[in-house]
Amino acid sequence: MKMIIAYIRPERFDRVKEALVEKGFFALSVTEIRGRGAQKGITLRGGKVSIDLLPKLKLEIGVEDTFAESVVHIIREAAWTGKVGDGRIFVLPVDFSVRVRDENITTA
Amino acid sequence: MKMIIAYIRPERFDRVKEALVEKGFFALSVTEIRGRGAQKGITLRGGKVSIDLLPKLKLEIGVEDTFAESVVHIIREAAWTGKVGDGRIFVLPVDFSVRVRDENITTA
Amino acid sequence: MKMIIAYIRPERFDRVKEALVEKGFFALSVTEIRGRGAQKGITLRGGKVSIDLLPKLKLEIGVEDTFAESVVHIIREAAWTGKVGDGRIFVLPVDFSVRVRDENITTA
Amino acid sequence: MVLDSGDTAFILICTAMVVLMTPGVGLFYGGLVRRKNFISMLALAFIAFSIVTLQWVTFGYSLAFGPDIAGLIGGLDYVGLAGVGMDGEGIPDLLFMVFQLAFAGLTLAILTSGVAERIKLSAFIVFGLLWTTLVYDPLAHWAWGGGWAASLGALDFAGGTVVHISSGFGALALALVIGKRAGFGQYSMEAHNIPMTLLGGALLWFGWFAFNAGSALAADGLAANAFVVTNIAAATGALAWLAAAWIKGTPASIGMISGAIAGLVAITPAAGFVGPMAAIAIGGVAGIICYGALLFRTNRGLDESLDAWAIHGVGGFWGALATGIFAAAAIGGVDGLIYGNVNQFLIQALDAFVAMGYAFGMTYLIAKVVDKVIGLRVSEEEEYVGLDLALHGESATT
Amino acid sequence: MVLDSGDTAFILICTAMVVLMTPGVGLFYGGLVRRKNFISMLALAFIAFSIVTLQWVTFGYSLAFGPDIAGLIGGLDYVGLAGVGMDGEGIPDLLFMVFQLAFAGLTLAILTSGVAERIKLSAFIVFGLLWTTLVYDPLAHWAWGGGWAASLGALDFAGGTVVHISSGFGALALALVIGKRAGFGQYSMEAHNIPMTLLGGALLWFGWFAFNAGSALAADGLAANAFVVTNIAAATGALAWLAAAWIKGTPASIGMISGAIAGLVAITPAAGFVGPMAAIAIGGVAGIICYGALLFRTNRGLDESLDAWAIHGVGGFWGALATGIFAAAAIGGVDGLIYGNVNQFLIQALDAFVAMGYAFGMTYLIAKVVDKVIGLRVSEEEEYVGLDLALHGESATT
Amino acid sequence: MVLDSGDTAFILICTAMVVLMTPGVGLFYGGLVRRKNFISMLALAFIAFSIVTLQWVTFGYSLAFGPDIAGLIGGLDYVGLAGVGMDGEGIPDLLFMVFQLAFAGLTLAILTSGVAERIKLSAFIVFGLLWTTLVYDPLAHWAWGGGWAASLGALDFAGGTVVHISSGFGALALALVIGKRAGFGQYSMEAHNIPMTLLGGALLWFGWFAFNAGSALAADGLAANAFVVTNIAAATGALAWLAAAWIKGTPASIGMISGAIAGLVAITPAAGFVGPMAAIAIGGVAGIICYGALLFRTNRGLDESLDAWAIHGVGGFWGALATGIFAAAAIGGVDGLIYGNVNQFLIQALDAFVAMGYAFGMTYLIAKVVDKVIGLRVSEEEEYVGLDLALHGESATT
Ligand SMILES: Nc1ncnc2c1ncn2[C@@H]1O[C@H](COP(=O)(O)OP(=O)(O)O)[C@@H](O)[C@H]1O
Ligand SMILES: Nc1ncnc2c1ncn2[C@@H]1O[C@H](COP(=O)(O)OP(=O)(O)O)[C@@H](O)[C@H]1O
Ligand SMILES: Nc1ncnc2c1ncn2[C@@H]1O[C@H](COP(=O)(O)OP(=O)(O)O)[C@@H](O)[C@H]1O
Repeated sequence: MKMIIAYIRPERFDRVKEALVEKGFFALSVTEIRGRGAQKGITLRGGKVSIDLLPKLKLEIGVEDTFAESVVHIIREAAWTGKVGDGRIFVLPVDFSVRVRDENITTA
Repeated sequence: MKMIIAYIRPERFDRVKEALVEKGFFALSVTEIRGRGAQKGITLRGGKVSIDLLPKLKLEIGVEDTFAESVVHIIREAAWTGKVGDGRIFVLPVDFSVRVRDENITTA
Repeated sequence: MKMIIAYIRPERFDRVKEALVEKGFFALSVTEIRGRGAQKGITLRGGKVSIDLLPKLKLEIGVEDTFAESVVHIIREAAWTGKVGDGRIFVLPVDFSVRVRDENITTA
Repeated sequence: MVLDSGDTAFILICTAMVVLMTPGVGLFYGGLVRRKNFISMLALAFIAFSIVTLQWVTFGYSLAFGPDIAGLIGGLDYVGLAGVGMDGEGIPDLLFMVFQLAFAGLTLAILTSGVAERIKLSAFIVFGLLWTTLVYDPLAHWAWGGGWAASLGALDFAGGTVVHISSGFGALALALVIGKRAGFGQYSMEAHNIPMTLLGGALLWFGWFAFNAGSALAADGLAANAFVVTNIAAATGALAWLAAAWIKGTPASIGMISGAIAGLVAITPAAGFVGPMAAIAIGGVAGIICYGALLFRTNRGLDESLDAWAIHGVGGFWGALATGIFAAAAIGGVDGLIYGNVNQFLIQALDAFVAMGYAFGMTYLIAKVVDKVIGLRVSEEEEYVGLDLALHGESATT
Repeated sequence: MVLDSGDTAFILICTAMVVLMTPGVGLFYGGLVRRKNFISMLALAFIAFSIVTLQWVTFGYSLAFGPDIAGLIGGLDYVGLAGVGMDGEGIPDLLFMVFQLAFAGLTLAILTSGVAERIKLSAFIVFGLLWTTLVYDPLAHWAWGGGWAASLGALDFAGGTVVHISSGFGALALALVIGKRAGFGQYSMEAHNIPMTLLGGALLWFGWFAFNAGSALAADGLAANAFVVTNIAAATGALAWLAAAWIKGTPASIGMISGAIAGLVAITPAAGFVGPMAAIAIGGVAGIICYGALLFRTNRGLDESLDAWAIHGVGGFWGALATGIFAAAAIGGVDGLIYGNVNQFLIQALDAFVAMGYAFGMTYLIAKVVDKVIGLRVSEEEEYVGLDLALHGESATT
Repeated sequence: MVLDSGDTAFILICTAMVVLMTPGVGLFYGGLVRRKNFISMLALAFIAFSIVTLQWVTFGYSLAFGPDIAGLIGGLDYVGLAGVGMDGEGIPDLLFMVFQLAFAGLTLAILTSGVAERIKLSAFIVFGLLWTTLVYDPLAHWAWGGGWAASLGALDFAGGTVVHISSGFGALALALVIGKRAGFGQYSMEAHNIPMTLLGGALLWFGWFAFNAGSALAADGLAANAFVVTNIAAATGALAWLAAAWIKGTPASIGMISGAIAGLVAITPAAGFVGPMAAIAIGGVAGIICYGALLFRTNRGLDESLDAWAIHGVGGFWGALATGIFAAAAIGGVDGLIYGNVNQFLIQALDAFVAMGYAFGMTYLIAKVVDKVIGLRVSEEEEYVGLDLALHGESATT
């Protein structure tokens, strides 16, 4: 199993969510975070004001190994604006995962 | 070492915390998140209203490899209600971990 | 690639951020969490009041493998006060990571 | 039949201040519930006030203040505000009408304590219209509209029985009919936004000056006395509850503000009859016994969720008795127990008992009927999700 | 030339209450925008009030209430408040001046709806000074300072045209000039803090009593009538919008409070001319048509962001007409359409049309000029980051 | 000895509005501290008001307004409010008493600025009772109770020395005794909820009308003048501070509202003595110098945490002098410096200096004694956790 961690623009969240649902990926967890990428945030009025942490959303999606790449692809497409601040997606390995309710253990 | 990531019902948090303490697991980090599982949230009044993201708590607990399964077990037991929305637990591998204070590096 | 997850004191955040920037590490994501370490939080007035969850900040920094140790080192140094509650840093393996904007895939 | 501009100015502003108490209750309650029901509590307050406004100007005022019928209810002479005009004695009749309207609206808002986080909006509207008609209007008539209590000589300066006993014991009955919140007693349901509760409390304290002093219906020495004792009882109530909670553990700010409200409730029937030093006693005792009532309520596992019973019900009851104890002829023309007038104390007790019994019983009945016919309570899922999202389609904060 | 202490007391307090409406608008709007512009909306309200204060006491009051010039504007006799003193008829002249100041300040604050989340602070200050001088002051003069509308017999008790049509249609013009918010229509821009909007709404409801009843300029029966109809229209408006939204889907609290404001707006010009039962009609219709206007606005993809146009503009227009429909000589000395006075209705319609046209056109012009000269709008990055951080260097909450 | 219903109505409402300022200060301060001490700041405000209420009605009022003893303090004739009744000249004696009570309570609340986020609740209660008795009551007596300052002809219309110099310099002394917050200067301690600070500021602005205009003790032309100049000074102060901060960097909303408060403070002693144009000068200068004082304070590394000194202390001092500069006989019967009356200016300066010295010195003494005997400050751990959890067992928001 993989844990996909995606940092995206908040205003793209609805679009990403719909794109995922369309392809049958329902489960996800969302956290409000603040962050910056390699660009060090945004600089305003010729450098007089610099905002280094902007609000972003962090999505966490645990998926079977085989789906990881396609989920990443879906997110990237829906989250893309082409401007600085679009975010980044990380895929982490998962040892195993269990559902609390039905005790149905999935190992991968 | 393992990082245990558990998404649970907020109202079960106290119970989970106590169960962990009872077995000697004190350390944990908690984040407020919103999420949905494979059930796509809750549908009200015959489908007229659908709430797709519900508040959940995310617990993160870093433990020695040998304790991972028992921590998962403890959480699952204490978080269980048997109804949709009970949550899910993921176990991720950790390369290494350090305590900021005492510089005591644990590798696993 | 590695995902560095650091739980630190909120009041040390600015210092940590600066230290990272100084060494050229700009990208990071921050989440407000509550947590406790092995010490079970803080006990006041001779045990009459015990506060078990204190606000902390969680930093997430995705870095190339080769930088992981030095980032950990930087954080630890800047976050250190020597008192209970300084926090802990975990380093998790990352399978791969993509930037949403430029589709430049980094695998490690 | 001549207007006094000073008195009119006073009651005009007082009315606006009492109206502000209703969103004040909404904030007070809204801070105490879980975040997912914050909007719901605020909306219930606004809706309570709005439906009572329409009920009152169409026929409620007439039921309360129309010509007395058998000491029980007012006649329909003022339906549609017929004959309620711009002139009056001291203040315009229309102004007296709207001042009283503000009381009626507030009372229904207080009652939402008993059904917090679980009532259906439609059911609340139906229930609210029935309740204000069948409980509030008669009680207002008894005390102030020339009903039996007034004839008997029962004293209720600003609404100890009419507003507080009625809403407090009504909330208890309502809570019993609707049942506990899912999960009550199993996990903690902490106040989610205490500063909002304190802000709501501040607006209540502010409005209460108008509530009590305005009940003099004139800007005079009696109003000043009511103002002063109101403030003293609030302050003493706050400190008494705080101290009691501190002795038992922690001086929580929720206790402090609850104590202030308890003091305000208790002084309400007495404000035009007792002096400043009596107010210290009334407020202080109110802080203690309402705190005790709250502990009793939680120990018994009763989910009268936001303690309208403990604070308004018990505090109002104590206030009614205290009026009979501390009344001083030098202030309001009537002596109480401490000046040897046992009779007044007995009248007060009788009045309070009847109000309590009537409010509790009738509320129980109305609630049962509404529950049978359309159902008081939201579905399990709606309650779990929270009324903000489930009913209003909104989230308090994003 | 003798002061009445009751009337003076009344208007003193009323003025303070109307002043409180300006931060009330700030809270109302601040809750509706995204978190990153919360402080901005509040600050704009304070700044609007502050700059209008200085404009008004230096020359604005004189433009509005100085000796009439050709029915169009006031002369400069009262510049620097020369001759505006501590005495007066009924109330001190200075008090009348500051009561009117509070109206002028509030009006500019309402207008920020049209430029929410995207206006430059410097541009707002320049625009605001021009707007209050070129739009508000003449309109106030026409209606209340002896201008042509007053001469014609147009009725505007408390500012239906002067305050609400002007700010509502002004906001629309402003929104057209400044353009849509980045991302408008592409992703949802939900209200980030609805309880603050409801609290703001509560303060507005509270202050509106002073706004309308105070416009009687005396604590008398007319003030009481204005007070009563104000409350009725607010309650009916709230319930009407709530019901309409419920039928179409969900009874959102934002709709409820918007309906209350719509009712308050619509009753504003009528408050001293119509009775309680007419107020039910005026408020109810206002709730429905302003809700319709909002739906129309969103369907058309117009970003008049916080609906000053739908609520204040359309509600004010309806109120002006409604005054001509429901006015009763028994209350304010003038009959309206339902009592056979077609003429009054036509005068009201004319007055409303002219005010609408003038406010819209002149606002458009001023906005265009300011936009050309210094630019109305922040940069794309500043808008993305949010005005709180970008302009004020602050975050609403940490 | 006859009551005026208009004046009585006015002061009744004014008193309620001044009472509301105390939670207003709580909100203002509560928004400025870190989240973990939000409840603490609000609770301190309520507790300050409650303990002063009890102190005032038992003996404080008598110390301030009892028969003069040597120009220094009032006699004990009014202990327990003996002889303070429902009648009076113009307004009831009881009403004057409670109006003054509201001032006393507010003053102690302002003082919490100096000990924010680190004071023990028990110590605050003890300190507060001593402070109001030993600092506030004498100062009130000197200025308004027939003490030496009044005899000398010092002018303090609504409390520039009594309320603001005393609390501002008191806060400074207190801050020096209790010491800096842990971590002060090492990491930023940003305001955690600026909208609450702005809301608190709005309530202060609102209440200040009552504070200053009510100090006329009648609803007359003088009250109207006080009202007008109060508003002007607030607006000018807000704009001046905003402009100054803008020039130096960023027009933060905290600066804007601080400027408004600075203007309000400075106009307080002058409100019944100066006219509108002088108010522009007084408010504008207040905005600038209080901003300067704040910069000075932070540069010096002083942790007078929420700037009661910079705003109330320095603003109050400037106001006292400004009264001596701008007073116009046409308004309050006394001329100031600009009308050639050097003497009045010197009296004002003397009065301000003595008040400053006495407040600072005596506060320092009381704070030292309380610190020695029971300790002013919470433990290091309690401070780290925050007073909300550590003392009250509560969290502001969940
Ligand atoms: N290496 C990283 N580690 C952790 N978070 C990251 C990393 N890179 C990007 N992010 C997250 O993704 C967000 C957007 O990143 P990016 O598009 O690179 O931002 P920017 O254009 O502002 O530099 C950041 O705000 C941050 O939250
Ligand atoms: N595959 C997953 N990836 C990320 N988060 C998940 C996943 N599955 C479940 N969760 C988290 O656990 C919570 C509860 O999940 P579950 O019990 O499956 O919910 P539901 O019954 O509502 O479908 C979700 O709200 C979400 O936060
Ligand atoms: N094993 C762990 N798993 C998850 N989070 C941890 C762990 N250990 C520490 N933390 C996080 O780091 C913070 C500080 O830890 P530590 O310094 O050990 O705290 P304390 O001194 O309070 O015990 C905790 O509040 C928690 O958020």
